[in-house]
Amino acid sequence: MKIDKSFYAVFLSASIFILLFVSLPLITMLLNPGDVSAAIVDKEVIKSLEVSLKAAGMSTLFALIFGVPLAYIFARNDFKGKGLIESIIDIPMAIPHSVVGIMILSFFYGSTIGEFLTDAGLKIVDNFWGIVAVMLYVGIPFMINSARDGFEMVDEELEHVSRTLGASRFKTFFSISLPIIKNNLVSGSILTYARGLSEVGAILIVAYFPKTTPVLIMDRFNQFGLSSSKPISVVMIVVSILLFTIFR
Amino acid sequence: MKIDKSFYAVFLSASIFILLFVSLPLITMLLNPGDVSAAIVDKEVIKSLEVSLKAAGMSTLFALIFGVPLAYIFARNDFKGKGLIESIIDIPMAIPHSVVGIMILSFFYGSTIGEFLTDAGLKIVDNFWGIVAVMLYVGIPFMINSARDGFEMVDEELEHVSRTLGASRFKTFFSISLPIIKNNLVSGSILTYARGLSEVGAILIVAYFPKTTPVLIMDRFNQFGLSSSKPISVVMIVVSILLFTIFR
Amino acid sequence: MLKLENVSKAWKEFQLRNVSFELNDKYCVILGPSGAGKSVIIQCIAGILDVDGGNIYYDGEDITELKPEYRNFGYVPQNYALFPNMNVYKNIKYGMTIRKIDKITADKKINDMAEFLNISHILERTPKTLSGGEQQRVALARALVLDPKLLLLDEPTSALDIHIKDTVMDELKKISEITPIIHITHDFVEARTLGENIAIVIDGELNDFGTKDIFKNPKNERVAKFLGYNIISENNSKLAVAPENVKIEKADMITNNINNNNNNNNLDNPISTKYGIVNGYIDFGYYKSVSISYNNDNLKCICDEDFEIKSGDNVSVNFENMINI
Amino acid sequence: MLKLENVSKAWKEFQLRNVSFELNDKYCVILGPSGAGKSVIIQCIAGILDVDGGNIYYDGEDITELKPEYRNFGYVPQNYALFPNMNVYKNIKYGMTIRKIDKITADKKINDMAEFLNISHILERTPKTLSGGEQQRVALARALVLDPKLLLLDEPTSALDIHIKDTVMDELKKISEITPIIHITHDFVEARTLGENIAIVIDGELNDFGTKDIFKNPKNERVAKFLGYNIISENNSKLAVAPENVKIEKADMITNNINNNNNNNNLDNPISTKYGIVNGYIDFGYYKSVSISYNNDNLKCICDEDFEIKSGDNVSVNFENMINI
Repeated sequence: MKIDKSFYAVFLSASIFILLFVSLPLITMLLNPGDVSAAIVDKEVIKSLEVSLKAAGMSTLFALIFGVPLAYIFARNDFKGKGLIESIIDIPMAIPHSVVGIMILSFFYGSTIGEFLTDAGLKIVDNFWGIVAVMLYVGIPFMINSARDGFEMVDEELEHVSRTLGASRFKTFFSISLPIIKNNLVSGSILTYARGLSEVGAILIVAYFPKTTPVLIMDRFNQFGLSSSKPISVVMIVVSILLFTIFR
Repeated sequence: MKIDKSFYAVFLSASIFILLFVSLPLITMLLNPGDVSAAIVDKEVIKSLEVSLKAAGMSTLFALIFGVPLAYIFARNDFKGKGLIESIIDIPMAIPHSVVGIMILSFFYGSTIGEFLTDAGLKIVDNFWGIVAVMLYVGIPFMINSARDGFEMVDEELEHVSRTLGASRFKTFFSISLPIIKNNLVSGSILTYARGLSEVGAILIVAYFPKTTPVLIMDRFNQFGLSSSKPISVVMIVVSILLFTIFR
Repeated sequence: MLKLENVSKAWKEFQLRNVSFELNDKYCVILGPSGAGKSVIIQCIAGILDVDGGNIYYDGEDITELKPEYRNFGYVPQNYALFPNMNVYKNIKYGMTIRKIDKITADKKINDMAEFLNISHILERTPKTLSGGEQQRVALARALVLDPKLLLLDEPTSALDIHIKDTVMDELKKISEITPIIHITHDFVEARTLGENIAIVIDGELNDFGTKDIFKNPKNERVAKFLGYNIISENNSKLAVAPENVKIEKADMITNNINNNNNNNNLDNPISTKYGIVNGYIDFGYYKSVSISYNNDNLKCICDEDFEIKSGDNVSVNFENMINI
Repeated sequence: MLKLENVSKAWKEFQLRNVSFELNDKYCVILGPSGAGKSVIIQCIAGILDVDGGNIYYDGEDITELKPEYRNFGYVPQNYALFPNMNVYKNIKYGMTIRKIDKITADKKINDMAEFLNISHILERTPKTLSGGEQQRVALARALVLDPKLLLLDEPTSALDIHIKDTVMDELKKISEITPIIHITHDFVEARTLGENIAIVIDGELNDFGTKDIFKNPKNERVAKFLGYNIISENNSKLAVAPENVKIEKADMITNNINNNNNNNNLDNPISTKYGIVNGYIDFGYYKSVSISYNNDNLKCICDEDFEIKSGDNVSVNFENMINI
């Protein structure tokens, strides 16, 4: 289209404003990181990073195993109540993080099923698996939505042809459907992982210990103020951005 | 396709597991809400809801005004570094919530621009506008991505024809492009609003006061334990789900 | 060979009702307008769709309940559906990999088939780099290496460039000498060129079944309409006339008479000369298709390329070879 | 009226090079294969695309830099681009709303135009409920109510059902009596039926410009190929022969001679009878298009519907009306 100066002037101004709003805090942070060298040898920081990365990885794995089949059912089947079930899956995105924590805690300490699970040895309070549960809860919608979008774009005829060529449903799913949506699975995993890694509110309630890095940052901020939490934050930013960049 | 029992057995099991995982904590909560009637007359609760809803609304409005033009530029233009800028916009989703808080705080109290803004009267610490800033920061990617997806699906020929019929670029944008992506704007707004409303970690750091409901829930949990935070959580769940349902 | 008995199926907006026919191993074309349910028939035969009622037999055996993976019917959908995550070689090998056929046998089969279909040079390419015609050959090869009992083709030329259609049809004819083919299409040209048996399906029902002659002798009004015949009501009976059997001549000389209703009526009946007015025409190069207003109806007729005509012209109309329907 | 002078534009994968022509107010068809850059030309004329070089004049005035909203050229894209957020009435009114034309005048214009294009009954409907033909009329109405200086049509019939093409073409002809039309298409039939001026654009270049006669007399090899002519090399010169000018006859009687190379050579040269082998054919109903192997080349020829032929047949080949290119 013809370049129209006033149109672009207005649109560019708004765009530049929002870009600065998002990037300036990040740039400021990276330019004044504080004593990062001390942070990266701080044992508590290292331990917290280990917990964070492992728990987020575990929750992403669970999301893949349990979320992808549901995504496939959403993409391939129409049934009564499908809309309702799809909204239920989106609920974790709508509920405040502290409420998610309260809900998970209440479930394990206030329902028959929850108490049964606790008695069976599934401890969540101040436990690694509590962190995983929270991360899975807040991250699962991202995985399911990504995978569903992927499956919806896979031409069903590919699956039909695969079957006429002699492949069972399972074989077709693993040889055709899954490999084709590889990119969606990767981006769903990144989103789920990032969502888990970034969570603070619900984790503060369910499992303050073992401390994840975001919890540790919160902790240091409360105890020692801004300057002592900045270096760890910078480490965390670098880790997050690296993970994002590598997997994209 | 032919029904294949073992295939569906496996897929349904996984799906049911994840559905129960998401819905059981919610159901448990709603079935054992505690003393909700006391919570809904609690002045602190009412005040916090007011703060939460208003701040989330304000941040959504800003996201619309400043995010939609950028989304339009993303959808209609190809330029060098577009991929990089698109990733920058996604960064708020990747960074842990407590780090977001630290970043925003550091920006206002550690950069020239930030100090200039503070001197100019833009206070954020323990201030309503601090909450809005945090909510906008964490919510903006949702608005931009929704709007961009919408604009990308609008046939450019519609805009071309509008111009040959005598409409300027501005007129075309407001009469054709925007109305057509109405649904994307609504869903982008819902996501941005929900993301803002649910934030805890960053708000705890930037603006503990005035307390938003999620912060109040956290507060009550820390001071009085699970049972006293449950009723407020139930109120918050109902509010969140109602907002989601009404606007969908 | 293949026999459908009262097959019914409701699927999305399509409704198939009591379709029965039996095929021998001639080249069989199922012809019908878009949306007639042709794809539903072929997917029921392939086993991809469950039938709601009726039975499908192959060589006398009831295969209605058999899963598609046990039927060994080759299926080539309209868009060819090549697996985008595999190169051409692996696409063709897919069925043999599942059957755990050893590499040497598989390689030999693939190479023979690739040579037969002239795709040896593209075995390493990925599907998205192929032209439509190449994609089709790969899809055919993928089905044929399994020696299917039957090859099911869904609109095989609709995604192809017009220039290669004749080559493709010729290839399909050759393949039909190895494997029986059921080919669905909405295209009369394909049906005429390839069909030894032709089934006409309209609105989910089988309307006619036979050889090419069914084009010359439409069985009922529906078929006649679908085949582009003009339907004329005369003396309480309905007649079908093919466009090439409507003969027109310019009637400039009698224009004045036509415009004068009295005279027109006088002229029209006794000496049975009929008149019409040209609505428009399409110049196809080798012939013109002219649309004529005649007795409040719209007639199509075919005339010579050189026949000079324009909208609004008056023409005399004569019918040859009228068929009672 | 409209004049393009050395217009060049690179846009996505298309490259337009130094296109110049001048139009009078006859029905003008720009004909070319898909991907030739035809849409780029029309979008440059509409002002939607900026030209990289060259100038566009309208009635002597240089409009190269004029924004599209000030040109008042009607533009109807291939998919009609009706505004989905407005009903038909509001779609047609859009341009008048922008021009702030009062409601009474606007209503009258819309009603007149709706009657002319036979869409009065659908004014309250939304675009997505309309058939392709209805959508097209609405798009035409939307452009025409503004009394455009020029109407630009991008492949106007490509999205339409074959059965209504003749009616549509007739309507376009009528519209061209009110408003000059530039119509781009890849379809020879449309160009033949409608074009008073025809421009042939191949690979972003103007290859020929003139009346219908350019079909009978291709200017160069590129045009001849595009128009489907057979290109034959003989005595170091290239000749173009239209498919209908390749005459074939069955040569069963001399098959043995042909298979015998010695005799064949003897036969071939002295008495100048030429032979070919049938590769395949398409039966179009009114005629057959036959593809023949001849001197390692592939010839297309057109023959009678009744001419019985099959792949592998030997035929004698004769050329009429050969054109030097």
